Amino acid sequence: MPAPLLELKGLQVEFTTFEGRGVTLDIDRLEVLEGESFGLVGESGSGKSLTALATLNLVPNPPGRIIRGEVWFQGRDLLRLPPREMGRVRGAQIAAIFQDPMSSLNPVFTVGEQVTRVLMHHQRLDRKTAYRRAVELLETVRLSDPETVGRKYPHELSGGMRQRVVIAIALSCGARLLIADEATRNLDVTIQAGIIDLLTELKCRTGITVLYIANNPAVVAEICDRIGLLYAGQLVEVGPSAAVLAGGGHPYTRALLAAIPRVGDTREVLEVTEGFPPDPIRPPPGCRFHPRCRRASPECQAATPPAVTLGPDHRVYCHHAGWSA
Amino acid sequence: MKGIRAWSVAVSVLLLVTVALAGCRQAPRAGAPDVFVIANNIDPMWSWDPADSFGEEIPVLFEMYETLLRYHPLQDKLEPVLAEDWDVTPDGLTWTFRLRSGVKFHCGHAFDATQVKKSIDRTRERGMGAAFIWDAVERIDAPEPQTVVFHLSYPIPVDLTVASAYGAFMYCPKCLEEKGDDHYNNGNACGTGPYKLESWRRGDQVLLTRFDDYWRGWEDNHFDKILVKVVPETGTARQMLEAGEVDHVRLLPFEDIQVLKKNPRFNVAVSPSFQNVYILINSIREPLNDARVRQALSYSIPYADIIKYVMHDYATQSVGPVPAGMWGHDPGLKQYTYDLTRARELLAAAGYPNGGFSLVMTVASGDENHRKVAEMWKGELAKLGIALDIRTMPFDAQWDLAKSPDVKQRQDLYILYYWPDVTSPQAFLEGCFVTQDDYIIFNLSYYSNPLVDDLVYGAWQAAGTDRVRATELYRQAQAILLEDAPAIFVYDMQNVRVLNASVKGFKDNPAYPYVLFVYDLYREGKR
Amino acid sequence: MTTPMVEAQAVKMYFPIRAGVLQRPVAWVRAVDGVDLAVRKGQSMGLVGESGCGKSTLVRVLLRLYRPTAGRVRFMGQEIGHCPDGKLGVLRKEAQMVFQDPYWSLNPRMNVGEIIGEPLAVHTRLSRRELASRVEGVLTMMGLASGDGRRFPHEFSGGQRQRIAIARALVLRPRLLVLDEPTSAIDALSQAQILNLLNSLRQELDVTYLTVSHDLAVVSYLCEAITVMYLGKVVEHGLTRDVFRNPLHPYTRALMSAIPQFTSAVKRERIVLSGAVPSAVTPPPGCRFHPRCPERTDRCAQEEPGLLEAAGGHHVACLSAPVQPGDPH
Amino acid sequence: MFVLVGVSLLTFMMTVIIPADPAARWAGVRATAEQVAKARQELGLDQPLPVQYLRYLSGVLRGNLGVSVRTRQPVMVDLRAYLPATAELVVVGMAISLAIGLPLGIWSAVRKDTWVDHMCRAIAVFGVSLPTFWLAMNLQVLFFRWLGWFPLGGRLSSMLELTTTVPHLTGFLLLDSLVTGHWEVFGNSLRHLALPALTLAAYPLGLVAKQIRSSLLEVFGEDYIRVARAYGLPERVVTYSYALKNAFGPTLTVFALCAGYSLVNTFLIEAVFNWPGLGNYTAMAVTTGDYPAIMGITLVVAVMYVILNLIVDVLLALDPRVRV
Amino acid sequence: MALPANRPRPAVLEQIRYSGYLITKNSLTTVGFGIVLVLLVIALLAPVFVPHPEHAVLGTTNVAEALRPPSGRYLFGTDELGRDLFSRVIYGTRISLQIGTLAVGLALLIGVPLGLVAGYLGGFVDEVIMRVTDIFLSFPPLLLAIAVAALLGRSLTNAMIAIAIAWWPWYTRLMRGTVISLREKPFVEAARMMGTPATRIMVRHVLVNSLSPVIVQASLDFGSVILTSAALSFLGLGAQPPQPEWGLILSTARNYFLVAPWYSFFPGMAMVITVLAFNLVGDGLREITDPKTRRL
Repeated sequence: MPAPLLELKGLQVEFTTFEGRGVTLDIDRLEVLEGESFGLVGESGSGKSLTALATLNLVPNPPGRIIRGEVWFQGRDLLRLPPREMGRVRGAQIAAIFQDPMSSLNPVFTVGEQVTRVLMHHQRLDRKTAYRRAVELLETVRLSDPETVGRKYPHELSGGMRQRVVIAIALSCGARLLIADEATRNLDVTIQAGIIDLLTELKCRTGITVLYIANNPAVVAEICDRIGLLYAGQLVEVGPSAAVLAGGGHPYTRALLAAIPRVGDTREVLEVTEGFPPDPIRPPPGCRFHPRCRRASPECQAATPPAVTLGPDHRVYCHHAGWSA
Repeated sequence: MKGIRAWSVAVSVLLLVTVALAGCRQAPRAGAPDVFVIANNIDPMWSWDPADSFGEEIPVLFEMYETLLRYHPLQDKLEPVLAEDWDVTPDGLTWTFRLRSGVKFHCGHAFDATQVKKSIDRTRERGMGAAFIWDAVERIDAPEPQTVVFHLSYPIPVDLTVASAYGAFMYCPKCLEEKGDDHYNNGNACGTGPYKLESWRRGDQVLLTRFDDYWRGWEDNHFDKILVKVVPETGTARQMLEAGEVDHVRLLPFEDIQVLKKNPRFNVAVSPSFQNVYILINSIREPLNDARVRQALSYSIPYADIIKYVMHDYATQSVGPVPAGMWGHDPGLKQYTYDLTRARELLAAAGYPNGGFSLVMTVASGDENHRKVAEMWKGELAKLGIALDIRTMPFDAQWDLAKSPDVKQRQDLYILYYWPDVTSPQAFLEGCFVTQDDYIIFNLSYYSNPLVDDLVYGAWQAAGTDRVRATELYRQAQAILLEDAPAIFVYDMQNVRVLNASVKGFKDNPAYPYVLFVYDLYREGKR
Repeated sequence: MTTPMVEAQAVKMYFPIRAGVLQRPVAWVRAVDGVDLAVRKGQSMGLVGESGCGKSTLVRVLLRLYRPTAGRVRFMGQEIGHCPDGKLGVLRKEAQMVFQDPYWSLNPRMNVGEIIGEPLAVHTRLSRRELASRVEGVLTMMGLASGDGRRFPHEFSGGQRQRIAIARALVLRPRLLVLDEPTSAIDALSQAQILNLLNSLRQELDVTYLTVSHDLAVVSYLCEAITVMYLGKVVEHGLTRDVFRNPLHPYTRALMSAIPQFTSAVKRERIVLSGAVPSAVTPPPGCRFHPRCPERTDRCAQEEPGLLEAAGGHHVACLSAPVQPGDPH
Repeated sequence: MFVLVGVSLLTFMMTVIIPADPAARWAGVRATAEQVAKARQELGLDQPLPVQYLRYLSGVLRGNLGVSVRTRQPVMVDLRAYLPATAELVVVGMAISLAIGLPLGIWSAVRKDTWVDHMCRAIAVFGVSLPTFWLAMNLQVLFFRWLGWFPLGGRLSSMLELTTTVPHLTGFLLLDSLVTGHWEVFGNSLRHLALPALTLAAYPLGLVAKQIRSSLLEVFGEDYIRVARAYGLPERVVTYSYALKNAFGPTLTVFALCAGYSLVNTFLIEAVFNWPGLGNYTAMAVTTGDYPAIMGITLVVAVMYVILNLIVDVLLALDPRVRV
Repeated sequence: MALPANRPRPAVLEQIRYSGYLITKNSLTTVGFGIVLVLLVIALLAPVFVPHPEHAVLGTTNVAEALRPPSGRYLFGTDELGRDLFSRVIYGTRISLQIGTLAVGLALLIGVPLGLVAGYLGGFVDEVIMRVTDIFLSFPPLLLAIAVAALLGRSLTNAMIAIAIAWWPWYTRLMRGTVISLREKPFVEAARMMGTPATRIMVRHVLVNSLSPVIVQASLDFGSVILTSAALSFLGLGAQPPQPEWGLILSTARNYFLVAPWYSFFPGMAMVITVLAFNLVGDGLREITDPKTRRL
């Protein structure tokens, strides 16, 4: 098994608002292996984007604050790096693409200019060389007529093209890890399919490690080797895609899989989990899923569930692990 | 952050440079012409045509233009200027003036009888400003180059008329013939006076320079130029005076004058004036059409306080409409006092024991003294149960309102600052109190009394030949006016002129308000 | 055949693009460009397509939120496309809508009771007490507490708000309920709750559903029939199971192949479309899908395919599709 | 264009509803009823309103704004005489406000919630809260009365004005004297300009600082700035290049607003500082009820303001976001 | 940072507490609110603690005591007619708050409904209203106020009307923008869908949701309006003597500012404090209501 490229340990992020202060993100352990595709899945508000920001040490402060934890990347704890060093890691070592390509691009510069600037900064290229390289990159992300596209402003491009530009910027410095934070969220399915194919292809070609963040397990199921599930800021299950999606692990995983309708489904009634997602500022104590869990017992409320190994590289955080329907 | 720092440095440097520049004050240059600088609170030149001028222009015009005679009211005598002497027929209808020879206009044309005739005829024809002073003149003849004869339709004192502060200037008619009738109004001037126009900028300044061919000639100590700067802020004007930038400020608040008086660097000259202040009462409106109510109002003014605190004792309470010092003034006439008890009795007699009505008083905006008088009076009227509604408005608006065709629109009380054109009681009594039905001049009381009309016009006809009779008729008219009280005669003003102490030779002439006659002045020492 | 609940005939909806000093229209966005559609009484119809295909515009025309540029719209047999606003009483009472965005679909300044009670206040003359009890009844039906009526929308989660929106739509007991992406903005567990609720309500209340969605899975779960739109046109129409089992239009096939599936082990053959959706201002000539179609022929660029029946009730607008000859729809 | 016609229509309407009778004013103080009627005819006031408006409009187009009642000069001539002094004041004042306001606002945004920010915000909010004329008087007391650094008012010392003639090139005394090498005049006029310009700058300074701060903060909250940081672009590039360019749009709009405001604010400042400009002229027109002058100024300033806004619109249209 | 919005929020009382929290969170805003409260109290209680109410209300003069510098007897000194400046400045608070309220209120009364109608109805109505608004907006507000006040004649009421005439188009424009963004919101569509009459939609759905930016703007304008009315009075176009209006006092004080600096200092200071307070409140409100600057 390859070594972890990225490893989060005991990461806790706290948010302060008027209503109070709460640990919004609480991840015991999460590793992304060299060269793999890792899918991090959770509802909006489950803390998956926050995980990405914490990894880059970009949690907006205030109101957020990383209170403890370590982020190991290539043998260094990113949270302890001086800002200047961290700036070099971002972009050069870890690149990120976000869900809304429009707001990720600066509206007043041409996309070519934006790619060029990052290249100039990271690879110390002069403007001309950087621009040539930028056009090449735009071609790499399957943009037809990259010269023309490079001269356009973000708003003149369609959503799919913008996302490709963002990917080009992310690739521009030869990063080892690409964090794709809901990169296809607001795109149509046909466009989304194109982007996913592009990412898969780039991964094959460059061997880059991808941390894929999505709210729909189906999206990552197709392309990821391993999957982690988040619920209300806690990691509930992590393991190989097939094993996790088989649905034998955490009650939340089961509930989620049962709730998602599928094409060609013959079920008359979807299996319903009662209740509502918890307030991220005031999550329930113990296992955060326990108010909605059918198997909940007093200990679920009392204590944070331990990691239980279900199979090779397959962990579940549940007091009743191994329970089956 | 580098950018910010660079900015801050640049800005600080800029500020420092400005401050440094500010530090070095320029010293006055040597060998510069000696300029007499006047700070005027308004643009003095409303009208450039001496035929039309009826306002604030005379301090400038009198430096450029001259009249045939000049009146010296303190000695009550007329002094020859462009005319050397004159006589009148016993019927008072024919006046003959003999002119000075060798006088030239600024343009180089000679001054002679034809020019006098032409310029007065033109003034009469235009009918603007104070042209009415020539109403009695039937015809002017110029039988010889140095002789002018006035033929009148009824007798008036033409000697006083030709010395009038308004409408009696001798200007060059030839210039107009050559350059068009609008020549003067386009900002040009051509007179016989000691100074000629060099340049002017509307609303900013007028610069006069000496006329080398002036008939009285030039000696060493005359001023070379006169600069009239428009400085609307009295505070600024005072500062300029203190900084030695100006020699004279036309108008200063008395509060400032009180301070300057103590400073030996300034000369505060106080002398009697012919200016006075009336409050004209709308005598055709309820309840002011009752003379008792008007008398009550006359008793309600705190005369002493106004003179002491508003005028800082640079005024005296009026006795009648004709100011003290002018012929025709009679100190023995009735004088109202501040007496609220008496006022209450009169109001009660008229049927308003507790007041119970309100009055609108208009005050020209910018006139601080009038506003103060109004505000002080308001408090007294309140004690009588009369509400006073003070409305400050531009003079023109105040004027329009007073002459509004809709009588109901007109104000109840109009505070008027008045001064004479021709130096005689006629200016006051005819201007403000004779019946003015078809058009109103200054009779803003809308007062009409045939008896007063007869007395006033009779006096004027006698004035040229029988001063004693005229004086008596004026006295009778004033007595009626005081009893009828169409106006409140508040105070007679004094002229207070503030000059830099280095300026010598100043003698105020109340017949020509604010005129300095700079030719007579000279400088001793530094400004 | 009975009168359809709602029916569109050759409906076009163009929006002007204004420019210049005089703000004259210089071009038109052809959001809906000649659509025929009929929803039977009691049916649950799904309208699918990607963003910009005109599906949202179409339902807004059907509900007369927009006045169609051309074509006819009938609601329960009554022409509503061009009649004056005052004559829309039946439509306004019998057709209601649930919107995608659960945050902005409820007036933040009104409490839940007022929100749900508003249709009653507009259309009926109920007393305050009756109104309150109707509101309470519908709240209970939606699985909300009766005390929730006094609370404000921001106090609820997305799923709960969508229930409130449904309650508002159903309080008048309408005959037609239009669901515009009813679950796309809420979490998966709540989505299941809502979908189940909608399904059970339909049976309970005998109401016709017209669901607009880009999520084929949701449509397949909720709808009996399905209409696929592309760039202002209907490209395929049929019973859900027929369309899913046997998609006839290349676009439908691409759409279905792009749906993410939980089948990671077996890599499916995905049809990836090239390029982006063309602008609705200048749609391509001929078949509007031809520039992106993997199966295009030369004919496609010239000839515009009509919507023809391929099998019982299964229509398609494609020149290459096997259709029954001589039977225009 | 439409707006300009509307502006002229509105000003015309104002001239119509003036309480005073222009004909009576024109005819003079001692005019008889016939003379007034004649004046009315001469001025075309007996015509129906639309005709009057068309005459007014064609006059305006030919640069005829009527004749001032007070100065008896065509208003246009007066304006031409007074405008350069005002323009100089406004330009210098606005320049000061930008030179100080921009860095202040940027600094404030970059150091949000530090003492620097609080201080900058305090300066900004004071700037927009000070009554102009009061500030003017206090500056006079401080810099003239107490420190004696700057003169009290006017554009040049009167002595200098008499002894030196600077060629009239632009009407901007500073520029004219600099170009022609009249150093003494340059320094002197700079000293005269300092206080009024500073007073004028106070309000726009505060507004510009406030605006650039809030625009910047807004931009800082945008995803693309976060993304730019995620790509490791240095903070300097992020702030001054990425963010600032985005924040300029609204600031420009506010700046135009400020310039319009300043143009009118000079009315008060010039009155206090005795600055021989448009403002002084206006203040005088207001005190004397010179309606033709007031309306002329209103029209001209409004037109200038419209043009200014037009320029800003054009500049804003250079923003790629609005380009379609 | 997008925190989920679906977390249950506090109830109405909590909302008030929440606003209170936001107000107190920013110390400058707190100061602003505090000053405004104090000003209100001063304005209401002026007759109770002012030594010479007659100097302010009636304008009674006391010339023997003219231009006295500040002392125990006259806290702010006296004016040129011997009136107690402290009393006058304090009473001026009333006038200024009145001017602010009435002028802004009038402008809102004209501007808000027009903006609402223009924004909601759109089309021809919108076109007409906005063209008229544009014309008014082409005048700098102070200039328009001066011109209108000069036309209407000199009084405080006319000055307020003039200010309202100069200000309403800003509210129309602001309101229209907000309304247009709200018009397409689903809850408005829902209301139209269910056949709610247009007037009811405009009032119950659109108006109530579009007020907060208007309120923010109004509180910011409160300060500008006080400044503008002072400027008008300064030019002689506003309050009439002996009203203790700050601008008018300053205008008179201008004649004495070198002889009696206190005369202009105190009314000016009062005005600065008032305007400053409203600006702080406005800025604070903007920060509270504007989600973009909100730190959540």
